Amino acid sequence: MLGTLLSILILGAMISAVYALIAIGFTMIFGVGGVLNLAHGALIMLGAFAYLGLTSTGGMLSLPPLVGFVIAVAVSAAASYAMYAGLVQFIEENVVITFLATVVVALLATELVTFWFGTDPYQLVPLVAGSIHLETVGTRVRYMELLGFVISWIAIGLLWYYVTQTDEGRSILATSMSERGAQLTGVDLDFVKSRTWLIAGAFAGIAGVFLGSLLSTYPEMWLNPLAIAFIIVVIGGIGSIKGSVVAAYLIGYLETVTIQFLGSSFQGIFSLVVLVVVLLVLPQGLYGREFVHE
Amino acid sequence: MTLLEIDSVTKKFGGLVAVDDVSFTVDRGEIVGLIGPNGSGKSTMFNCIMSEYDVTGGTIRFGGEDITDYRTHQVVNNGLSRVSQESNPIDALPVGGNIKLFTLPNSVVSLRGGASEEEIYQYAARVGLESELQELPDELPHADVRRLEVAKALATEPELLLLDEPFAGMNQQEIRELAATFEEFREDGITMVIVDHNMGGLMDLVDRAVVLDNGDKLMEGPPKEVTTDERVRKAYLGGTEVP
Amino acid sequence: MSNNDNKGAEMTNAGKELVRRRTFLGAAGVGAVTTTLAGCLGGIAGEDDDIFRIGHLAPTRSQMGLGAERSIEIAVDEVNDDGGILDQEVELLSENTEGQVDEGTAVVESLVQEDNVDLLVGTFVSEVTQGVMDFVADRNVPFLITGSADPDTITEFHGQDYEQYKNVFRTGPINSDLQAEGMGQYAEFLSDEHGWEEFAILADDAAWTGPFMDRLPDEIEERGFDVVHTDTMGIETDDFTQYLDDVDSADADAVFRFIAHADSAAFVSTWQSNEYPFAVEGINVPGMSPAFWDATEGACLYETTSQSGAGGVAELTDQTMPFVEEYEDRHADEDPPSKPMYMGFNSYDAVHFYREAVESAGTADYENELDGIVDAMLSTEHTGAAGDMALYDEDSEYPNDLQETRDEDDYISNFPMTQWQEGGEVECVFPETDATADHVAPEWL
Amino acid sequence: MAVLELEDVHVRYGKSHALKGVSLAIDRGEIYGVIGPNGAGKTTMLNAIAGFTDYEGRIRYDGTDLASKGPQEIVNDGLVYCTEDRDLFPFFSVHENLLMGAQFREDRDAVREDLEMVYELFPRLDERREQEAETMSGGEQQMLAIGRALMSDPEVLMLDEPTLGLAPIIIEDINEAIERLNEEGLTILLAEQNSTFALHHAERLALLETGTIELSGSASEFQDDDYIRDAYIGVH
Amino acid sequence: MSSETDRSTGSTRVLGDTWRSVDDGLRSVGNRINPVFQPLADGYNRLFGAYFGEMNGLQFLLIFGSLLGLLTAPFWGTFSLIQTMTIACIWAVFAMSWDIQSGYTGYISFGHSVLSGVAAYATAMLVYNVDPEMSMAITIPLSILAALAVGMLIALPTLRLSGPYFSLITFVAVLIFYRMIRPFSEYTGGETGIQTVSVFTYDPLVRYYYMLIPMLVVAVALTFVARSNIGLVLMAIRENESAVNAAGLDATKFKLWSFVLSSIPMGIGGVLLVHYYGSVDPTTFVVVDNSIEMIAMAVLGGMSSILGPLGGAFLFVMLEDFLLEGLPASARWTILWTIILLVLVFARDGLFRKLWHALERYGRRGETR
Repeated sequence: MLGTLLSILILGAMISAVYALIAIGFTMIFGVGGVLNLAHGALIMLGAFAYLGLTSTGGMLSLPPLVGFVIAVAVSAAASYAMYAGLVQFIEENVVITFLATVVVALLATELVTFWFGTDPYQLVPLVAGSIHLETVGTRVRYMELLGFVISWIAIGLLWYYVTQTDEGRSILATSMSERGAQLTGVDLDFVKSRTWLIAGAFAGIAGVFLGSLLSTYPEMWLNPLAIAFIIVVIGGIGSIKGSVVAAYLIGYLETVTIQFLGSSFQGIFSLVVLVVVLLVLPQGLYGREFVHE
Repeated sequence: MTLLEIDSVTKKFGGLVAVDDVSFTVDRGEIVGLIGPNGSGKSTMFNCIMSEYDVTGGTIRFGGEDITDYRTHQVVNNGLSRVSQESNPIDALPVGGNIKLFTLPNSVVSLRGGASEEEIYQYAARVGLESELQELPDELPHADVRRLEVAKALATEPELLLLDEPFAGMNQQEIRELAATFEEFREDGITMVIVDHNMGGLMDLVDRAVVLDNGDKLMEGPPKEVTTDERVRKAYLGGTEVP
Repeated sequence: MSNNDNKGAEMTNAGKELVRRRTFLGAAGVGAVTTTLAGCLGGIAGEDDDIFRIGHLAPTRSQMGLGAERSIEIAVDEVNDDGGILDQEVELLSENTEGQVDEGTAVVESLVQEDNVDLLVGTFVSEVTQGVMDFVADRNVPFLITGSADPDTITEFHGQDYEQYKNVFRTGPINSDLQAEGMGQYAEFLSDEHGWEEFAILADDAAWTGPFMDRLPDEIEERGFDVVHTDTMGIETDDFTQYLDDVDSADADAVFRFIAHADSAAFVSTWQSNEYPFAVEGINVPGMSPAFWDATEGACLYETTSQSGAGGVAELTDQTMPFVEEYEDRHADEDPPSKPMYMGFNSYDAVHFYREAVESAGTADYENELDGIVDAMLSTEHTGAAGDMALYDEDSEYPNDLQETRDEDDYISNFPMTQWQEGGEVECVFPETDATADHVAPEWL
Repeated sequence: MAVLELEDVHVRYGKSHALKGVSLAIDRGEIYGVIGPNGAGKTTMLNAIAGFTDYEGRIRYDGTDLASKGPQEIVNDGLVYCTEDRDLFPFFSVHENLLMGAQFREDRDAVREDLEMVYELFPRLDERREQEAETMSGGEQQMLAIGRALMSDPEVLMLDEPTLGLAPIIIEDINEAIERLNEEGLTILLAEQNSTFALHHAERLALLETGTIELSGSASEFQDDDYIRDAYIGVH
Repeated sequence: MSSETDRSTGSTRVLGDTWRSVDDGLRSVGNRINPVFQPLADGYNRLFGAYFGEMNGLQFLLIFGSLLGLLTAPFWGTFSLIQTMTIACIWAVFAMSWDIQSGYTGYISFGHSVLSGVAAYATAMLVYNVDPEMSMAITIPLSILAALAVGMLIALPTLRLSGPYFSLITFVAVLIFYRMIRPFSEYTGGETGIQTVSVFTYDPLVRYYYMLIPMLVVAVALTFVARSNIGLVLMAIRENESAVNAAGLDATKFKLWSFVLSSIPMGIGGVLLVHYYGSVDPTTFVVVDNSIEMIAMAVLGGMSSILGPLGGAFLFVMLEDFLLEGLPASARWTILWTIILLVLVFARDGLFRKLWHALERYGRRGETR
């Protein structure tokens, strides 16, 4: 029993770290621009496929994994920015249209990737191979999972430093609180939004490479992570980075426990039920803030 | 005879007390001015009466009935209507359609209810909009949009009309016309509460004024009394020497 | 063919184009016309011509479906080179079912109603197969199932009302009940080879794995081994660590896993990078793809799967290699799959099998002489690329279903096991009569 | 010498004509008051200057046309706007809000000095450095808004209704601050419904009604005007 | 208008000229056709104008020409076309049902495939679990009721939520329903579904009318509702919910009602679909893609117009299953989604509303000259 608990503790932490990366990007874009970016998942997929195309041993480039990783993250970030600059900024004043357009972009991206890579799954070359056998706990942890955990926290830490300790980063937080206030202090909204989409895209790209390596890489690989990101973001409080991190671990552990004790048939259902309950009891989520009226 | 009774109403937003234990009454047939500097809690008070906000404490009675916990549409159907400070017509509907919306019965099975064209014409005519019925709101000049707001409120056949800064953005000529319209309403038996931050234009129209300052009721009384009151002067002038 | 005389010779040559252009009422044929507008439009009725049309159904976006499509093209070309079916030229109409019921239903209907196909071959996903069964039974078009192995497809249909479904046959693969027995025999083989006696079973939480979950534990235990752990995996599952941990803590020597969904790549990858101390055996549908080695970056080394045709690496009959080589010649430089895959073998064999049957019956006129065709089907014995083929008869447990073949050890031989071995080579490892290499245990064991 | 000039500025929202040809010239170092009732177009005018609203006509600051500049450029040029809604960052502390005002300034020493200046100007803010803006009273928020604007090192400060909804005692503080800032050379454009407040500070004023400047002149001219006395000073 | 042309460069002026000449051409064609149908349209307007809105000759031609086309399709269409149109009828029911709720109120639901899915599953599960011989006279009403009940179950807690939260939760509702199918596979048939539902008929001609007629009934009924006070209120909720309350109308009640109005035809569509295929399974009936496709159809035609989504559904299904049929699936979908994206960005009102307004313009000018 103790072994089971420990193994849940470890496995949950690994997957939660990746969830957190996805949710943070999603929540930042909502916080800063008010855009619910349903194409966020597609960026995850894009990161994984970019890495696949760059590094696969049977492929044309077969770059070293680390180089591929860096480029894949850059590709996701660039795609995210392109989506803002090429589409969203022209329609963002209409929430419904933007919302629907991002869904369509996600589906479009999926079809394009399907066109090139087909629907069958791929496995990525791991950044680091091998694993540790934790005999007493009764589980094994791949180095790749550990690396994901570490990189997730490094990324979160850097982001935290950026948005709280630098003027440039703080202006992102400031914009999420008051767009007009930011403009009044000389902040260029376009610049802030561009950076936000870049960061969100990069985070999605990192998550994509890890999800693609730990799980597998196929055109519809984004659907579940996106659904999980929704749940996390709503539970954590939409727009709150801290909320995303906390809720990511909450949901990550919930899923792990569900699989362990109820079986995977119930995977997902539990999180969804928790989500509904949170929305009904605590509509603004754990760290969402209720703004003063007027 | 008391129509509206505000009894110790308090409204807090988080730590901010927007309306603090305010009481006053409005009699049938009166026009009452609710005045005070901007931010003194007038609009909040209206929002509490209309149940746009839940009050933090106190009771609101209308025609003897406790309407504190009613929902907005119930308040309206009870005979209260409000013209808000911001004009928010539905841009996709012409003036006539905007008025018609306010005459519809609150029934999901009523497919063809609501005012007839003739009745809608009458509502519009009472504020002088009868020739603009087919126009879309965003094609109207500002003063007409304000008139449309009044016509919409009128279309709910209210006993008591709450008017929130009805004269905002109008020139003196337009203000005089609208004030005359309100006088006509009074003759039709409609009771009115008018919010304005500016006492000047209002004092000829109102029978009585209630002054709010910083969420507190400062005083109430006939216009003359109010305008000469020292506390009111101080509230308005903010301690600045009167030049 | 019944209305052949009505049409001029020049029209028959126009073939499919002609059919496409006619309006609905013309093309819908007797069914629609008689029930509704017989009186006023009686002159127009379904027509036929001198071309024998085969409708092929597969999810051709996936490698499995594409392989099947390419394979049946080869079969059709071979038949045409050899004089066609009953002297009629054979035309192949290949449709993509997307693996979905709605798409499958739509294409089957238009093949039957509009194109007047004489034979349907294919369907990979059980839902699709079962979704079109009623319609196909209603229209009596002979239908040879070549992709889905669910026994229900026979027992729940033919078993309930043979007369209704007698035009539907499965010419491959053998159904999963029989596959389960084969898997039990394979456990015996593994025990002989490596001394493994404790087995675990993990299966997709899906209908097709039902027979394995129901029968395989008994098959294993009957042979004196232990089943130390069984579990089902939700098909939304993409993280297999916990499942593999459980197998590990049950101290299994090998796990039989039955997996068909996309994440099977993640399954082997997790197993391989964590070097779990047990072998991975059973059925892995994506693992049948020749591209699986590349797709998993070699993580599939040592894993096995059973499949019709043994991945085209073993000479199962004298038909096998010529077919595989023809396939490789044609598609060497194209998209994967580079080999036919199991449905390809079955689709290829289905055409030759049907040809042999109707030629012995002397007719392919299913509208009038279905019973003759059915009798011929049930009495045909054919040597296909995937093995020797014969069907069970009406009174057996699985009417119209492919019979298993057995070798001298009584091992089922027409659903062989293949293993990914060093360098990305697929080898047939069981049964031993067809084996191209020994079964290899993972080096970390 | 005019530091800010408006020349025949029109603003339209759909068919409604909110600003109908306003021309103004504000001299360096003066306090210029714009008074008028609610909805007269005061805020619209400030929004146009600050780059938040499209307009026709010409607005020049320091001799350069502002038409092509976005709000952020205008702020960074030294024309700083303190809005009626204050637009603070509710979950930032007082200190962080103030720092946001100075984020684009290179000279960090000057920023530190200005910070001390603001805290000295508004001791209430000094006492509440770590408090979140959201939790402060209206008057404190107004001080913070002015303080944040000051941190951008403005040459011209536009204040929209700085006394809105404030207690008299707070208005006193703001009074003092405005006077001190002006003494130190800051040009202030003040829009107010509270005519008395505006009259008290401004050297020159304009009366805006329904989008048109009905009257402009010196403070003393305004005080003597009957129309103004009746309609706007209000207290009979 | 004049200021725009003043500022335009040479190339846009050429484009403008081209457009003007096309415009003139269309107008003169409109002028010639409109008077021919105007008398018919006038007759229609006198009888039904008050209930369904008035139209000019060109618009009359579009509506009644399309109606005539639909009713007579088997006499001129090919088999594939009819088959496609049969499916399009069902999807049109979905798109219109989605529209009366989401398009009108602005509360965008991503969960409508649950409603049709529930109806279809109700039919199949009654037959599968209760009584294989159960008559359609019982299963159909029960299934529609089931859709209604689930519609209420979704609507009651979620309609309190504002826009994006509402959409997310309805999205999640699909996932919950989808994932519940498997753990209860004993009753639901799991991922392979239930195959024992009877089809209405395999006769493609009869089946076409089985689908067409309910679709037309739903179209007429929903158009009637949408053009009534109810439609007015629902639209007002989208534009300004607080104004609706201020008008003395209970916005919450009307939002709920929109779900009722939507759930019932969704239920009808679900029943049609299950009897079309004779089976249910999660991927054909429930997946969130279905909901997104409904939305895409409504967007294509024009949200909040009922007939727009109807047209959108036909256009969408025609493109997917008929016009682009020869292309590989991913190319087909790429083209479809690109079209939808372009419509979202450049023609938010939808293609059919644009067409409708164009006809109004060309028809009206013909009259005045």
